[in-house]
Amino acid sequence: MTGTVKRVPSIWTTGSTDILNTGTWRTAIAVHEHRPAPCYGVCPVDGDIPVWVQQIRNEKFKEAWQTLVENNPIPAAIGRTCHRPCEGACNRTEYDGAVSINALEQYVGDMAIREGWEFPAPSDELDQKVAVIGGGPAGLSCAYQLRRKGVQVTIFDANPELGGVLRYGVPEFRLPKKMVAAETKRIVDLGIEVVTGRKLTGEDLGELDQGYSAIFIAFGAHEPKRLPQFSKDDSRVLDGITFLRSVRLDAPMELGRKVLVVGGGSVAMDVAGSALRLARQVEILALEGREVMPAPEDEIEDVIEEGAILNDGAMVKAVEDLSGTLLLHCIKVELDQDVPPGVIRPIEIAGTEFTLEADTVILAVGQDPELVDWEGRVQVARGMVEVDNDYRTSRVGIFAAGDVASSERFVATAVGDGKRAANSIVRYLGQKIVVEEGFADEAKEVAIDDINTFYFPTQEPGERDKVAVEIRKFGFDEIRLGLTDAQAFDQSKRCFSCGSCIECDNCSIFCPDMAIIKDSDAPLYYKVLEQYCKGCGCCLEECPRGAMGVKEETK
Amino acid sequence: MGYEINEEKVFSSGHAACPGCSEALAIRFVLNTLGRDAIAVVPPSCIAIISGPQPLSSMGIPVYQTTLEASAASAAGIKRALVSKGNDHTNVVAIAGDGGTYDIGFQALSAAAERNEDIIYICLDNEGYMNTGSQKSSATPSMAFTTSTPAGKLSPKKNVPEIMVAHNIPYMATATIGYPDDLARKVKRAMEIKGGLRFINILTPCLTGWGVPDSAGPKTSRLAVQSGIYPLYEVENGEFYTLNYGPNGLSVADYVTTQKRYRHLSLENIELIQAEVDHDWARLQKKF
Amino acid sequence: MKADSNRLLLSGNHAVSHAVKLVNPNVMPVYPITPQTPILELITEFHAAGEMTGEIMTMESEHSAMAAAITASLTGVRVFTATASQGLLLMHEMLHYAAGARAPIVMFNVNRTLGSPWGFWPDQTDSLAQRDTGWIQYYCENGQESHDTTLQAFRVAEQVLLPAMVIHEAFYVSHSMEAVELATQDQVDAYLPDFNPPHRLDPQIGESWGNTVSQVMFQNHRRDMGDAMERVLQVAKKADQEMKELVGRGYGIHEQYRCDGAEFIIATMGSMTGTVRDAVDELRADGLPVGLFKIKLFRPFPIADVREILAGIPKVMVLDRNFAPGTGGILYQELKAALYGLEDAPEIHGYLAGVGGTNITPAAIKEMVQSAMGEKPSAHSVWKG
Amino acid sequence: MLQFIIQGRGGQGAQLAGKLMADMFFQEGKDVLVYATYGGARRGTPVSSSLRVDDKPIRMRCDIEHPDIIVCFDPSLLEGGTLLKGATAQTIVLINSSLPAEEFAHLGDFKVVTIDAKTIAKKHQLGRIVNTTLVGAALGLIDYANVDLMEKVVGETSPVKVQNNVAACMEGYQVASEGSC
Repeated sequence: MTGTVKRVPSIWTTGSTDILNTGTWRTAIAVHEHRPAPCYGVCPVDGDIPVWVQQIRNEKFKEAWQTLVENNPIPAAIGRTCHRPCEGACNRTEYDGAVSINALEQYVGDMAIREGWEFPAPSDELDQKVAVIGGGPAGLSCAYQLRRKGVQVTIFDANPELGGVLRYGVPEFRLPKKMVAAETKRIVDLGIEVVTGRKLTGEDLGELDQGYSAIFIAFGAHEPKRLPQFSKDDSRVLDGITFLRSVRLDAPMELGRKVLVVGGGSVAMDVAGSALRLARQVEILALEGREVMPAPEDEIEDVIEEGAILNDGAMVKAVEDLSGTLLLHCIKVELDQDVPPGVIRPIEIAGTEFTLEADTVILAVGQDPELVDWEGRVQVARGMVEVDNDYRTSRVGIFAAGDVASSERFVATAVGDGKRAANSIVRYLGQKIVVEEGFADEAKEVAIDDINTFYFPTQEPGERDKVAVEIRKFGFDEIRLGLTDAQAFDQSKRCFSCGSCIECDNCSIFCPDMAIIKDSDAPLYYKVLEQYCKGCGCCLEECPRGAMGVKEETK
Repeated sequence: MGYEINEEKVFSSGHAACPGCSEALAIRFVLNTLGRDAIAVVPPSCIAIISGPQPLSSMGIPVYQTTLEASAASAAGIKRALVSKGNDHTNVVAIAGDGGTYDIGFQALSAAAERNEDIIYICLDNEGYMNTGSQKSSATPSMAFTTSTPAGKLSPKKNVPEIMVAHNIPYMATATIGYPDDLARKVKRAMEIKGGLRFINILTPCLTGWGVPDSAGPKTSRLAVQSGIYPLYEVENGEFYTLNYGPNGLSVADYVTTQKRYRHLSLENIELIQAEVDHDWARLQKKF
Repeated sequence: MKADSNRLLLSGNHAVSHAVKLVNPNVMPVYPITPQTPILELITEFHAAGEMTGEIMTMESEHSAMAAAITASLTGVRVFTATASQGLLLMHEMLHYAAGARAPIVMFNVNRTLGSPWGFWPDQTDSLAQRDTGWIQYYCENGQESHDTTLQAFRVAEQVLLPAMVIHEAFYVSHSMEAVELATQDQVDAYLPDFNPPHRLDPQIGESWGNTVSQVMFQNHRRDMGDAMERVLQVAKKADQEMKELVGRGYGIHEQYRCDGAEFIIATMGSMTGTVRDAVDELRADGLPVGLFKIKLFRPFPIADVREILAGIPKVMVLDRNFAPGTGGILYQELKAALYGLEDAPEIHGYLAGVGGTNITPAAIKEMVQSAMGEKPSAHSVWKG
Repeated sequence: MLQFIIQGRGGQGAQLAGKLMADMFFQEGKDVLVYATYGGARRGTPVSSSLRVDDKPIRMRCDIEHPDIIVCFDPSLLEGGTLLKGATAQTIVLINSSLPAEEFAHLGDFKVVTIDAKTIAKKHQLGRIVNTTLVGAALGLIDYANVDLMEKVVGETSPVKVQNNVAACMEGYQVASEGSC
């Protein structure tokens, strides 16, 4: 019993465990990640949808618009006309119904028009000039992307006004002209030279070569496909896009009492919808069954609501002229599943023959580009200008995209192609382009299993309200009302924000080691304290939206 | 989006809990809600280890480590001493495991409740003696495997929350880590209600003892709630019941199949547990 | 029942209650057990009458009483509790804890037989079985000594930060009424300064107690406890001396009664001491050189003093009112161990006298002395009485 | 030293009698030590009080082997019990009984005195509470001198019927000191 006598017992605590390095226990560390959402993966314009939807949720509408127009300068138009692959891919689809992304896009696009938001002028002015042939979705998109990087752009268009299919194809009840006008004007206002009413052909190339460093061909596809069963010269047989154009120009073509629309795509539905407003009776004959018709389901639904009769999974075998009306001999078909992609091969089902009678038949079975003048100047294949992955044609300095170069005939696809072609052109022009940050190649798309659905109670999906069918049938006013503010907010809240941190703090709250702290300087809002992180993965598991990953550590 | 939790940084990093430990999470929410004007008592348990190796403490407030059976009495002793010194503001909290609460510490707890000692008693319920390597406690549920019930426990879990309610204490609540805002709110509520024993039973899945991944603590605790096994509710003065989160359609099977401690169960076993859970829930529901 | 204001006819237990009232501890966890109960009853009466202001905690067990006592003490306040027999045994775990926590609790224990079987009688085995718990132990002879020693215990415990147990026996002391001179409030206030330990459970300080320690830390802590226990010998002597100066009564940590020229010393502790005094007087009257060595402070055991006092004494007879099966009388064993290796160590007779409360009269003690004088001691305890 | 053993049955007030007498001697300035059996005592079972009185400090902590006076509240206690175990020829045995002392001669060689305390207590409306009467009688037997103090202490100690108790005590004292027992 010797040693120093301690008046005070030795074992009261003297400090905190926070000096200890418990992070040494781990084998892997959680990291915050911005991961691609499935909607992004399928978006024709590569839009990082969760980002702008979150901006809506945060009521930062202008920021949402700015995010949108990074990739798509015409959200009011695309917000009405997109074929919406995003909603098909949405992780919420299987859970309780997809987020109405398209309606949200429209909401922001309409707001931008209403508020008069403008694009900022390019920060640099470059010397190079680019000629854009065609002022439709692809041309507008490309021109916009080039111009905002400072390139000098001239758009040539055969029509009196810009907009292409948006202006002359899509009917008013889907896309009011004033929206197209507003959005095209905003693009032009960036300082783009516009030459309308001039249809450029291959012969003009020499002239263009003189004045422009590069040429972008995007004049679309306007040559209607025909069906051999129908006579070319029969005035009772119309083509869809010509019909739609006439309606758009307020000089609709004459229709009989009974109209039969042939086709199963968006154009066919637009034709049917327009015809319904002009004729007594409209029937549709589509080769595909309803489930696989190329037209979006809601567009089909619209026309059926309005009184069109759909004959799906059937084709015309022969046409009989009943002096006045046409009698179509039809048969039910199945589509051969055993064909290469892009090929459609119907198989007739014996004994299912039937007939349809029509005063007017409108064929809406697709269009081809008019390339007669271009063949020999640029390589043409399968009826389209041939381009490589960078939208380069066979001739140096000439690029092409949109319907003229693609079989994917969606307006949104054209906008995306236009954007990507612009990037390619800028590279060609030797400019260092600032391409928006994409995702690393190894970034794994967020799947539903990565979503912690606990944090997302099921909700009714919700969509744009529609004008009552009794009313809308009698005019060309827009069928779908845009989302109200409340609807838009509710809808934005439904977004899982797959792969995008929204600073919910869950990672920090659920860390038993308090190893995740909020840090406004960190690129993804949080800092993981390596001294303490034991690598348990609670943050990852409790991240509602798959915005975290694991980094293996070797020691 | 996000939880509304007002945390004061009281619980420190660098503690010795297993990666992902549910108890550490619970302690975080408890201490960080209580704030610095508090004194804690902990009995031998994982909590005692988590609170730190001498001479360091993770808990930020004075902690006294008592014996396994004495938490409530020890906490009461502190509170009374503070009162004798004229201190009526410092919160005294006992933080014990289920072994130290449901089993060996129950006598002291029941007596402290009877005396209505002005303390907060937190039971971190991981349904067994997990610090000693997973043995059965009276909080272990029916048929669960522990190293002392290798064939599965033959009796149901003791219903200590309801026993505490029967003491007519001012506040009893069940909580769990998967609902941290609810948990923090209940601690806050317990603080507001002064002048008697306030008891909060916090389900804290033991990752090792239950056989779930390190990241699954919060999720497992939510499954317990959603399957009706562990409803979250609170009772004031022994009679006013409020349901916070009850079953939402998940079944016992959804819960047990994620845990290794139940992997020996047959379908019939699961049905028996389901019947027990349904019965208990029906009985509890009448009280709301 | 007053002769004068401070001299009362009191039971030994009530003499203790009066001492506690004068100390007015902050916290008093209590639990009844015969024959301790009158201590707590009178304290609660004082409290109900407003004469004491601390917190009374009516616990559900002695174990919880001690649990509460420890934590209360660690907040830096005075704590008192009392128990007996089985109650003390139920506390056993917490006794170690209290000492380990360096909590200067003062507890009164009334010695009573341990079950099984059931009995109510004086027997020191209960407290002696706690001799290794790290508590200071005082054994008292009568109510007056219990009253005064209770006061001393607070002073000593707080100076060394170890808990102190003051002990008297059932029945002969606990329930015997006799004259007790109470200390005055002024005396007690002067004797017990404010207790303000620098380390305590206090959010303002933030220190914790009781975390897991390494082997070396544990050893150091035990060594510190040992050092503190060692200091008790001097601190207790001083506290006793100071009390003597202040109130005129002192006991020492041990006492030699008529040991001058003694060739035969009777060693004992507790209530037996009084009876031995009469026997010694009678033996001396008979011309026999017999003295009494009373052990009052049993923990720490005053080994050095024992060796000094008993060196050269031919015979020592130890009377143990306690029994440890397998070794016998506990004081006997302790004394033998203390004297081991002493060159002129006495022969030691160990008698188990009064175990279970059997009656040991002066006459019986005289007989034992006479028989011990004529025979060689056995190596074991011998049953008497 | 004067040693008393007072025995009654639980509820008869034998323990209080011991304390009462102790207090009286204490207030006189004597040294006293009194204790009672305890623990298992229930109403009806024998309980006793042991009292030592001396002019010098009492140190002994053991049972009274040879009492000077035994106060027996009830003759039934004499049968088969240990009450008379330590009685000697000098021991006065005071028995509460309406029978004459000779009836108890067979118990042994000591001084038996009887008093009909039951009748006295009844007379003073004390029912079966005989302890104050017996205290008076015991003190009368030893010619206790301080009668005023006896009155005072009995008066102070009696929980109820103070005057009745004082009167009964005085009567007991009277009867005993006059040798009429």
